[in-house]
Amino acid sequence: MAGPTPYMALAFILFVIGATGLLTRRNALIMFMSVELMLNAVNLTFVAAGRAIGNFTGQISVFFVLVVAAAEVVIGLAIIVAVFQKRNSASVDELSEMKG
Amino acid sequence: MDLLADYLWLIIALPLAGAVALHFGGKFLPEPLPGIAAAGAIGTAFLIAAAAFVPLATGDAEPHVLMLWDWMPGLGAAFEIRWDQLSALMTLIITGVGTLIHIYSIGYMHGDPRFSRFFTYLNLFAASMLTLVLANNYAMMFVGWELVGLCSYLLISFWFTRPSAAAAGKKAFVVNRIGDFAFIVGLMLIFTQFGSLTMSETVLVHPGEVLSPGTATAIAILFLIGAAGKSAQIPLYVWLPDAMEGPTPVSALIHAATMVTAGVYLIARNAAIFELSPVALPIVATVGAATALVAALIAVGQNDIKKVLAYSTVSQLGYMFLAIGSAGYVAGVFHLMTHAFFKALLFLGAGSVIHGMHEEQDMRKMGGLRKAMPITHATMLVATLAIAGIFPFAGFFSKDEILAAAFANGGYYLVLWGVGLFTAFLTAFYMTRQYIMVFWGKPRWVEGLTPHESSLWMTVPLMVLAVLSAGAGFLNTPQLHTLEDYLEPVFEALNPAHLESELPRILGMDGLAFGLAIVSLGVAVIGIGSALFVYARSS
Amino acid sequence: MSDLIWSAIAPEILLVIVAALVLVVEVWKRPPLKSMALLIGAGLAGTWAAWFLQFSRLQDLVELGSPGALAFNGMVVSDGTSVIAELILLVILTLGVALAWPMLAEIGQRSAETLVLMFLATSGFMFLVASANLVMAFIGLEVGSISLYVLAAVARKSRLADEAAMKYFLLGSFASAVFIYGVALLYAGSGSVSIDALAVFNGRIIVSPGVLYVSMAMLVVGVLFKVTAAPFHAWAPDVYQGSAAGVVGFMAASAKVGGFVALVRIVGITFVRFSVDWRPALAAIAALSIVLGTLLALSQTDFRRMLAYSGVAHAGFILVGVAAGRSATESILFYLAVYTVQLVAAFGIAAMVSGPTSSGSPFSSYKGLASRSPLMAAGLAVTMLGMSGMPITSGFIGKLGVFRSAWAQGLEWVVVVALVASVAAFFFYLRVIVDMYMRDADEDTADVPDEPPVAGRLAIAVAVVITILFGLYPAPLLDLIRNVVS
Amino acid sequence: MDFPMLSVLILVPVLAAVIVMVLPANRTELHLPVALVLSLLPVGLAGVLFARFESAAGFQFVEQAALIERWGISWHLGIDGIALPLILLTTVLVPISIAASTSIAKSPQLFLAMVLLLEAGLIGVFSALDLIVFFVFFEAILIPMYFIIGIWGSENRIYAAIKFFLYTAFGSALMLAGIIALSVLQQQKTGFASFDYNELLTLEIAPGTQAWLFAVFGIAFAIKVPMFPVHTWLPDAHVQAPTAGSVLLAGVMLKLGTYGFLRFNLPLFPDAAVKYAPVVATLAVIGIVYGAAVAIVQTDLKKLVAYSSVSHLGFIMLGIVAFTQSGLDGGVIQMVNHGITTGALFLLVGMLYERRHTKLIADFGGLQKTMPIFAGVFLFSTFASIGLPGLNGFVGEFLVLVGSYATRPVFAIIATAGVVLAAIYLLWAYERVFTGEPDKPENVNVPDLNLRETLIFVPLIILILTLGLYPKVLLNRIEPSTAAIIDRIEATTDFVEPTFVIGEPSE
Repeated sequence: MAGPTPYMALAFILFVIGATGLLTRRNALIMFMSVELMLNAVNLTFVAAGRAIGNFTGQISVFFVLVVAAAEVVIGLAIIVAVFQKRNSASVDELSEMKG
Repeated sequence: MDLLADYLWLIIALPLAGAVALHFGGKFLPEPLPGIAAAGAIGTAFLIAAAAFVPLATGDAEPHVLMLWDWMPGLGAAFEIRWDQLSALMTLIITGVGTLIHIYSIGYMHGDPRFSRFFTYLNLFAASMLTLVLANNYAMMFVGWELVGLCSYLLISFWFTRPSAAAAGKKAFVVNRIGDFAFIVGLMLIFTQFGSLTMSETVLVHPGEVLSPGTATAIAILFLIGAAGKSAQIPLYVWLPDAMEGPTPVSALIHAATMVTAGVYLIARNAAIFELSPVALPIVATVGAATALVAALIAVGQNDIKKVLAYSTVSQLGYMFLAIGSAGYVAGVFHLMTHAFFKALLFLGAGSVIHGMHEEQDMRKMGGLRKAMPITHATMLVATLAIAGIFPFAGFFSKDEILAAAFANGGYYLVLWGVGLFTAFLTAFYMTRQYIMVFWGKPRWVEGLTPHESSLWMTVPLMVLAVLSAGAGFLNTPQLHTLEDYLEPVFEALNPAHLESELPRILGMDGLAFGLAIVSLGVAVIGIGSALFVYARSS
Repeated sequence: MSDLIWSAIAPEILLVIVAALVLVVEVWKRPPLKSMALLIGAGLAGTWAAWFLQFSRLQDLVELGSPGALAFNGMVVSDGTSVIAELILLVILTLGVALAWPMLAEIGQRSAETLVLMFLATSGFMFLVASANLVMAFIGLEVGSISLYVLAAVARKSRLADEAAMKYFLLGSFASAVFIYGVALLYAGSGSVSIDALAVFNGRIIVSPGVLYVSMAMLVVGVLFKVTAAPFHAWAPDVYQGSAAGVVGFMAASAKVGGFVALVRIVGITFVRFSVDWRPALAAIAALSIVLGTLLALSQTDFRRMLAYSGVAHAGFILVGVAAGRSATESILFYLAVYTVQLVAAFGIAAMVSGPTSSGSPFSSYKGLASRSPLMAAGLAVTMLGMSGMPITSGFIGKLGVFRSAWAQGLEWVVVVALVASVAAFFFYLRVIVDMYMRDADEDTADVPDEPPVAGRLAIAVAVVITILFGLYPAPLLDLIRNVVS
Repeated sequence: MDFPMLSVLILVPVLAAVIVMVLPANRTELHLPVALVLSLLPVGLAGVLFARFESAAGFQFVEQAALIERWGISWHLGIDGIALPLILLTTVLVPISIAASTSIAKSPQLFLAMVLLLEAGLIGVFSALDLIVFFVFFEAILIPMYFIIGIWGSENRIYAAIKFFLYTAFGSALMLAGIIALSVLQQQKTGFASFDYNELLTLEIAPGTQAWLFAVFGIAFAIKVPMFPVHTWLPDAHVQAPTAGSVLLAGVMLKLGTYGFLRFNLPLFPDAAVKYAPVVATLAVIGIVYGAAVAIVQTDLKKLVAYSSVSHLGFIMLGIVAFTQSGLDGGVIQMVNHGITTGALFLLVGMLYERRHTKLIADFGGLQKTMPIFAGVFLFSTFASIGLPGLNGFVGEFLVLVGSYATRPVFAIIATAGVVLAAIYLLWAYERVFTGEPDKPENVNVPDLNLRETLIFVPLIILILTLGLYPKVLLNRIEPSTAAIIDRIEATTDFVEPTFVIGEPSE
């Protein structure tokens, strides 16, 4: 059986993709999805490492992360919807009334 | 035996108290009370000084130092009074002439809205000058030194609403300060060398125990610059002519009896240090001679009655410097005294003229005043003869001694003697010129002016001074050297090694002294004669 | 497991319970705000009592020579750091509620939610500061952060509030993701997510040692985002300006306390073996934060943005202490205590000046405040001086402690940079004072009520007392901290 | 411990400030009298200090209590002969400043409270023997002064206040680095932390370290003094400050710098002090001449007095780095003297401003005729400032000059030139303002000093004369302390104070 390295490498790639997406995209929804991607990369890392190490900490942790992610989804979507209602757009570029 | 020894401080305190009292209370007193009070204060000081002077002069009392209080202990600076022959003599001159000037001022300042303030300043001035000469401590001396500067500032700019008066006062103070700069540096040197600012025996008599000749030269030069500031020597004389902006009694006080003599006094007091230096005395003499000549030359061309006297003062101070630079200390002090008499007289006389002419100062607009102002005329004549050096008036003796002292040193000093002689000629010339322009010839007054003789307040001091100007010379004739004997304790230890010959006391014994006297008298006569020739004819 | 020490999490639990109660009561009775105050007051009092319970237990432990106790199977720890941090959070919450009250009255039905969120956020951050396990820490962090995202948007009338919430949410979740990825990598490296994972590490590295370094960087960066250290501060000005005025002080302060205590634990316990590696990096970040925060604060025209940038600089100052290592812990806690209280008060006064639901608080509103409301002006002036680190204020003592430790640890250059920057910082702190005291009101100036409401006065008084009293005589607070933090 | 005199002395003005603040705001007629009466209490206390002070080296009225024990910070107060005169000066100048502040219209309570707080801070600075306590007071007094300038100043007050604040705060920041470094050094050498002055005195610091510590302390104090070239805040601050602010700023606050040099730079870093004294002396002399030269060309009367301070403070610095008894004594006493005379001058300029609403010299002229008493007091103060012997200014300057001549003759001689320049700029100003006919119509009817204003000057004039004629009252108390500083420098470096013994030739 292959070691954890390939899984972790994949997780790393996912995480970087997520981070890049968050930092470069301008649509709030896509940015939000990027966060989710990052969290899932974390989950993958936990699981892969946990399996290699042989304790359950990693897998248990995943549950917590999932729960937190779910909470974030709720709040995040609510905020995005609220913004969208007011401005008919979910682009962060339009969220630039504050400067300084 | 000397009951007054512990009360000498009163000499300073009385005029000072007068100043303070008049400053705060003077404006409540009607004229002439403030003036009388002020004159009383300084007159009493004169009496005390005289009473303390008598035992000193007769040898019943020794010179002594009266410690008043510690000032800056770290520097050995204290308020201590030195009562010796020199300071006693100076005190008498200051208080004596000062009293006369005070009295005179009562008449002169009549009607001035700041009548009492004027006497405040006069009293303060006298106190300052007395502080200067009575100090036994360089720091205290500097107090007086600066305070006379302050008072000259206050008095010269007394009529402060005249911008020229205010500027002249400031100029006097600032130029004096330049001299003070050197004086302070000199004091620093004194302190670093002697470790104290007290005028101990070491400093005054045997500075050679501590000082190297080089350091002595440095101190001497610095003191000379300081003295030049106060005594209006080249190049710091510029303030004095401007200072004529002050009321005329001020000119008499500052330029005859007190402030300007401070420099002479300083050098005489520190003669030992000057003698230690190989070059200091010749420099002093040269500065003196040069000043005497230059000022006399300028005086010839003046038309303002006070300006003539101002430059004459500068010139005569040059004489005193020449005397001291020639190690003729007694001659210098002697001339200081006689000059105090006749120059005070001249200024006060001029003041009387100005007063009588209703503030006219231009001699070209005078003339023929001898009838209108007989007393002034007579006293002025005495003074003119005295300053010109005509036997037997006071100036003759003192000037003669100076020239003799210069001559006696020989060598380079012969040049200075020549200069002095020529200056004597000039002095006689311009003084006669002034006398003629003011008192003889046809009146050239402005229309409608009626000159009048001054009040008794003014004429009495004139007469007293005239007597002194006429007779004071006999204090120290070549045969009758009273003053010389009196001052001997102060100067006896001095013996400038680098000056060629002995001091010419013995000159009196042989014909040379007599010859010199004849020469200087002759020069004076020629001066008077040429002035008569030039001016008496034209008027 | 016999280590169910409930007292260790008593305040947190109570806060959650009160929050739940409030929600229930709100839905059930819709009571007026005044009655709600009773419940909230009781809840706060209870939480304070719980904290005292926890504190006295800890004192007993300390007297027995123990630094603290692990509880719940090593999930939470009750030690000096956590107890003091919880105290600070509790003070912030109390002041925050008091200062938010005018806003609650204005936003009507959402007032209960606001209170709930504040309670929950506090409980989250309390869990964070008490966590002995990094996953636990993550949960605490998220409970706190997510509550704050919502709080930012609570004044929904303002367009800027939405914008602030959105930005806060996106960058906040990004930071959380980074943080938890760091935890995952640490787990991959050491096989444990305990906060002392590396301290008890047996040497078996699952992947490669490099993973630990990446993990360290991730954990630290994740927290640095939360505490607005440069260069991870970009969100802070917009959020502090745009969020609902009444709660923004609470938001800023509580997040900072939580974040910094977490950071202290992470670098001081988890990565203590690597201190040679992280110390220069942290020092550099500290210096960057100080310089950048100060420079950017100089050019602001809005008071709240200025406070945000000054917060960046303050993050730098505290990081100087973090970089100095464990010896600075007590100074950091002192610093946090006084700074966050001042921060809450400053934002609170801003809310009174510009309105409880306003977005932003331009400097022009402060002109002539001293003559219109001397109390508020004096409070704000004291607060500003405290933040600037002026001696006689506690801000000075805080800075002094931090700098002292850093200097002794060889970080002289950072201290010098910090000192110079703190002089430049006077510019913007004094600017407010200038506007309040030395200029007169003009047409730009907002209308301000003559005197602040009672709660506001109370909050100002607390801030002033803490600033001045602990500035002149800091011993009580320092002793309190020192007695439990060994 | 004995009765904590110094703490009480610090506390009384604070309480006074509180009392003034809680007076009813609408009873404006009460504010100033109450503040004035309360501000007389410290004068009495300081008088007790003065009377019970023994002329001996070492600190007296010492009190010590731990503040932050583990950091080594303690409430350690005590005064020696250097601090005592400055405390006296502070307590005397405060009531005078208050009495001169009747024209403050905008929130007078706050103003009076600020002045009183300033007083507390100043007393604290001069009595602190713990470096942190010192630093706290040193910095804290910026706040009231900042408010005084910024709120009650003239047109450009905000600019001046901020400039003043930042300049001095910058210096203090550097000094704080030095203080921290000292305590860290102490901890490394002895194992326990301390900011205590006496403890730190026992440290042996390597010359290299001394050099930079001297520099950071020195810069902080030099800004406060202010020495050339960091003096530029001073004219602005003075010109903009209200009268009381100027008086206290020039009278006392500037002395913090010179005091700091004496208290810290010399004893703590003797090696560096000896090494860098020429640098300090050079700057001091430049300050003397430069300050005077710039004062000459000023068109604003207040600015002129401000620049004269630059010049006068140069003398003090010169005296301090002379390392001779007279130099140090002169420096200390000149601090007091400058406070009195410049205080008087600022009061006068302020009163003139109240009457004419201008400070430009060109706007005046002939005022001696319209206000003779005023002119007299002005002239008196002017001469005190010029250094007329018999008045106080002379004593300090003269001691400094003679004292520094012993070790630095060239500097002393150049500095003496400042004496001449002082006469020029001050008398010229007097001439332009007071003499001549009052040709401008607005100068014809300027009211002279009233009774209150005259009374303000009475204590100052008495002090000017007393210190001018009998400075021993202070010198006695100053000397042991300054001697101790020189002893310390001699003990730790190879510097030897030149001695002057009568009869022995010295080079």
